[in-house]
Amino acid sequence: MAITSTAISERRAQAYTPGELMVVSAAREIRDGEVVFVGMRLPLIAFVVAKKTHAPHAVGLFENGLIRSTPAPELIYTMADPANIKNATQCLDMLGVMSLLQSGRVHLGFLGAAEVDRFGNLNSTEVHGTNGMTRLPGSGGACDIASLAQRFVALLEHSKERLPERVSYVTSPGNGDCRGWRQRVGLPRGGPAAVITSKAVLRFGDDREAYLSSTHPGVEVEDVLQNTGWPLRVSEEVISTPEPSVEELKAIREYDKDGFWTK
Amino acid sequence: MAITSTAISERRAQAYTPGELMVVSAAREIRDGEVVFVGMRLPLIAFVVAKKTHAPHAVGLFENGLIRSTPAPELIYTMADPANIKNATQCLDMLGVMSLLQSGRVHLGFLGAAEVDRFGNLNSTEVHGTNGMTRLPGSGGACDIASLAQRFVALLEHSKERLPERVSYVTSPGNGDCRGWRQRVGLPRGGPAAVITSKAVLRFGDDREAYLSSTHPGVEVEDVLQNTGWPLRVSEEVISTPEPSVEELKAIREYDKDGFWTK
Amino acid sequence: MSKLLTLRQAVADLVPDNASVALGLQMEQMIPFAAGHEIIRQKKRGLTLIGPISDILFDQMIAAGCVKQVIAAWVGNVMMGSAYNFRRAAEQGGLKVVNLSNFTVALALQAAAMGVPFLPTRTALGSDVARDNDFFSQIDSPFEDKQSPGGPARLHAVRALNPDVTIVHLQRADHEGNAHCWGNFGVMIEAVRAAKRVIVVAEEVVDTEVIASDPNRTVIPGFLVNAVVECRFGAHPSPVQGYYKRDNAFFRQYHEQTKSKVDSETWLQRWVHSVADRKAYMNQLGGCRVEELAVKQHAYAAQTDFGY
Amino acid sequence: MSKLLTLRQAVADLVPDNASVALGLQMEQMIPFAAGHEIIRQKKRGLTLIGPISDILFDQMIAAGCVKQVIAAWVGNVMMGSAYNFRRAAEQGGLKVVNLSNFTVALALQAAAMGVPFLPTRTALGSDVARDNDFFSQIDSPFEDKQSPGGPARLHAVRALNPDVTIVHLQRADHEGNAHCWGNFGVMIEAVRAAKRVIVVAEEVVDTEVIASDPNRTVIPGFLVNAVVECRFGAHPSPVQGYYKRDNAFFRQYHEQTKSKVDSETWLQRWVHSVADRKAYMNQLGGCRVEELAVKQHAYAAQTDFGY
Repeated sequence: MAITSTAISERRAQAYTPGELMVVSAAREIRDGEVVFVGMRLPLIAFVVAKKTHAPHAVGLFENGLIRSTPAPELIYTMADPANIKNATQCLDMLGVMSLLQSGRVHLGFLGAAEVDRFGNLNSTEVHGTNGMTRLPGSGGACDIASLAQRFVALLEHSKERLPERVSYVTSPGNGDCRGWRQRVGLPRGGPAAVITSKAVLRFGDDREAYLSSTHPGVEVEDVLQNTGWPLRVSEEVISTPEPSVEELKAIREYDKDGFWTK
Repeated sequence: MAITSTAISERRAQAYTPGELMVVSAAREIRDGEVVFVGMRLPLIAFVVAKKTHAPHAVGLFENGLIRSTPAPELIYTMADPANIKNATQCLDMLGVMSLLQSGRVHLGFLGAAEVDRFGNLNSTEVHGTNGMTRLPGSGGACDIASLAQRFVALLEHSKERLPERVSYVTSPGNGDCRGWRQRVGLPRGGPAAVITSKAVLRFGDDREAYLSSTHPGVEVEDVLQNTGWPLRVSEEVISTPEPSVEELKAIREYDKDGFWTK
Repeated sequence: MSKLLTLRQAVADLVPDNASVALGLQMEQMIPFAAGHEIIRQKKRGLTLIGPISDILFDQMIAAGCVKQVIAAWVGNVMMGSAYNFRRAAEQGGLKVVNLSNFTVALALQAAAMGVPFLPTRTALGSDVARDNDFFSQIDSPFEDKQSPGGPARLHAVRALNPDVTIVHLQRADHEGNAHCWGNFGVMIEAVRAAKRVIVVAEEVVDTEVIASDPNRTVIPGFLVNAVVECRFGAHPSPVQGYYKRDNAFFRQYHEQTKSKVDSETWLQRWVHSVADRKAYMNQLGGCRVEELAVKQHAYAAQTDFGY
Repeated sequence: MSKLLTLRQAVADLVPDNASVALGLQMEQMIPFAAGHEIIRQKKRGLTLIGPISDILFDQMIAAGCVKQVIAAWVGNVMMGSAYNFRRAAEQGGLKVVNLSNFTVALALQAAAMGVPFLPTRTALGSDVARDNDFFSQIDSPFEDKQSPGGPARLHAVRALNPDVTIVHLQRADHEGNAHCWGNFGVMIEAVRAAKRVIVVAEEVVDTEVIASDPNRTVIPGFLVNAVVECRFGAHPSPVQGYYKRDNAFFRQYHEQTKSKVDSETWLQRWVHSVADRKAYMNQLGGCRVEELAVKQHAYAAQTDFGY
């Protein structure tokens, strides 16, 4: 990441939206040549941005059964949009791509979530709060990606409600409640590498607990701490999240012309 | 079978080879509309003959992953011959057709074997005789067909050596050693329906032991008994194997023009 | 043996009350909306819906009162987020929801397709998806697992799931049900093999020779199919590769127009109950919209020779 | 990133002595004879061969002394019966044979492809195939099996099998290894996903656009492939749909010409050692024979539109 952020700071960008920063931050988690399980919504764009900038050899897997080694030529709203299928590398079935995931061939997976907790566990099924139960759409492939990818990255809005100390339902297993938890329950590998929020990027220490790694430009550390549902540890080297480069913003805006996902 | 053999006797055929009689006898085991796991060698032709005569709606499954609802238009030597693939109903993979077999969708499977025993167990792996071990090609899909089809039919040359009381290696499970054996070992269904030899057709009683059901035209019961490796029971209604009809012979000979399989 | 039926006949014959119905199996593509709407019009009750993600069709069938239970990984509006009728029904307890993940939906159907009582997987270990869920059971591998020095691998067994009916929408089929499909398959092939009965809804019913010309494009062999229905635009607003695009505006409008129970009933009245069939639905959508969704640039697959 | 290599380079780089090599995976079609012959010429030793049926290629590699072990369902000459070198080696004890059935070869590879230590099946229960065979273990289903009132279903667990190298012959690939194949697939797709390394041998290396024009025809994504080799007629005498027929006479002649060890050595000398590569092999076969095997009647797949 160090090299990338140096390169980026030289070509500092103009104004950008919080969504654009999240997409760019997600895109930068993709290393060139990696196999990425893309997931719905913002990651659909993050994959395109990565392909068009620093990771031209990344390969995208989509849970509907699609593999792409070129970015979709135009904006897609779902992974099965015709533009994502035409000229795909391979169209197969869900078991095919899930087999590649389960056998360890996927380096990185992206996930959205309604809640993310102190140990990087994700909830996208049901939130039990003071107003009773709120039903969410459910796992989709999130549980599978969190269980089986070599690492995963979560994206969500930053608020105290969405970052509780403990999620009310573990849809997608993170680090459980301690180091060694994943191995104990039988998960073969993986775990959370980062949580990209609308205010900050959290990463995970050797003890598998989240810590504040960077705050987005203009966001104070105190703001992040007050809007997190547990006493969030702060890295001694906390930095400002690198801003989008001109090139990255161009990739986003050429693609998401009306800002559907990133406005 | 009763209706079919009446129909056949009206159009009694001219001379035919033992191979032709075996193919026709195998073909007649296929009922119209059935799903048949075809297997290598003679059954390749039996399926074609059945399709062209009494079972036009039979569907053939081939272990390489092929499904055909029309007979191959010309002689094939293996199930993957281009003529068997062109205009097939479906070309898929082995797991696909084996899944159909395992889930009980296959009515009938055909098998060759080096040895068949008193309870319809088959050996096509290795024969342990007085001259040591003779290595044969192996199961192929035979073990799977015998395990999983609703019923199976075996074809082989009739001799004392090839019809021992107990096969020296159970490649393909028949009735084991008694009624109830298949259920006890966990096989979900099935078992042998007939053994078509070069001299006779054996079938299986309620106790799951083979008995002589019909002898081929010109073959004495005594001849069959002397060439069988155990005291073979004889049906009270033992009949002469119905001869090939003109139509059936025509179907064979139009197809296997040089008698490669049936001479 | 032609199996051609109208959609009305196929649903009447093959989808009884209380059936478990798998549909929406190719994920966001080729969702059998026309078939789902016919089920709503025929007032089927007590259904169990099975599918990985559904993308608003489940929500419509729930809104219409057809559904007792959902076995799925995700129910919502992929582009827009939540689906309100599903959410209401689940929160108020009127709907039983069995939560699976995409992979475990696929494995449950594949186990049934393969004729085994379960398939093993490493997914969902430690998650609440598997907790108190009778699709899951923890087992150990009977083989030493060399990758984990800690002993035998711990696994989830995922129980087989046989739908009573699987409904598939795809590009073309012949009158016996032999069917071509292209694009992503999702869990469609497993769901067809796992099902007791299969309805194939095709954009076009074509000559058997067309299907037979490319047996590798065939995803369903006719002998597994009970009914074949020709239904142009039957997957709208979801896309059918080579036939029409995704109608994104329709998904957005559905999201906006179904926030309350009353609004959802109005929506159903307009788009389902008051249209007799898919033709009437398309008329209501309007020629202009239909034209907009049509293929603008053809992209034909490279030539493939099955000759010899 | 082009992965184009000559067959010589690919075998030298990717098939070390003592490797386990899966090949002949599409059954009687598209057997990678050219690759097998190159392995023989390079005098690889101690190999474990993996494949469902092999149809004389395993016999040739055994005759040449490359092979320590065979994991297969069937080894012989499909059209003619026994293969003599396999038989001799197995009978005289020089070759270890692990007997599987076709289905269990497929399940072992599929388990590896899926990343689980085993897959369950109902096949081979009560057979000697499973006896004293460490690919099999008896297990009970953890779920009640409603089909058998006698209690939980008894099953075989079939152990995962990861080949070191999988070698596939098929119709066309691009330089990155994205590959089209048509005809029957056998266990090829599982074997590719299960393998540590993959060699794709294609009749034609084509532009990426050709492969990308039909992603449903793609059976191997390039990121799983280590080497791409262009080799016309590389599967002879087995057939390649759309390229050449099966050379039945060649299989018959092999059967007649390899009954003894000495005869087999003569055969190998003639068809393998004394030809430098596939081109020389084809020259020896002769233009007349090659012409005879060529496609006589083209049969193109129906048009398929990926446009939108």
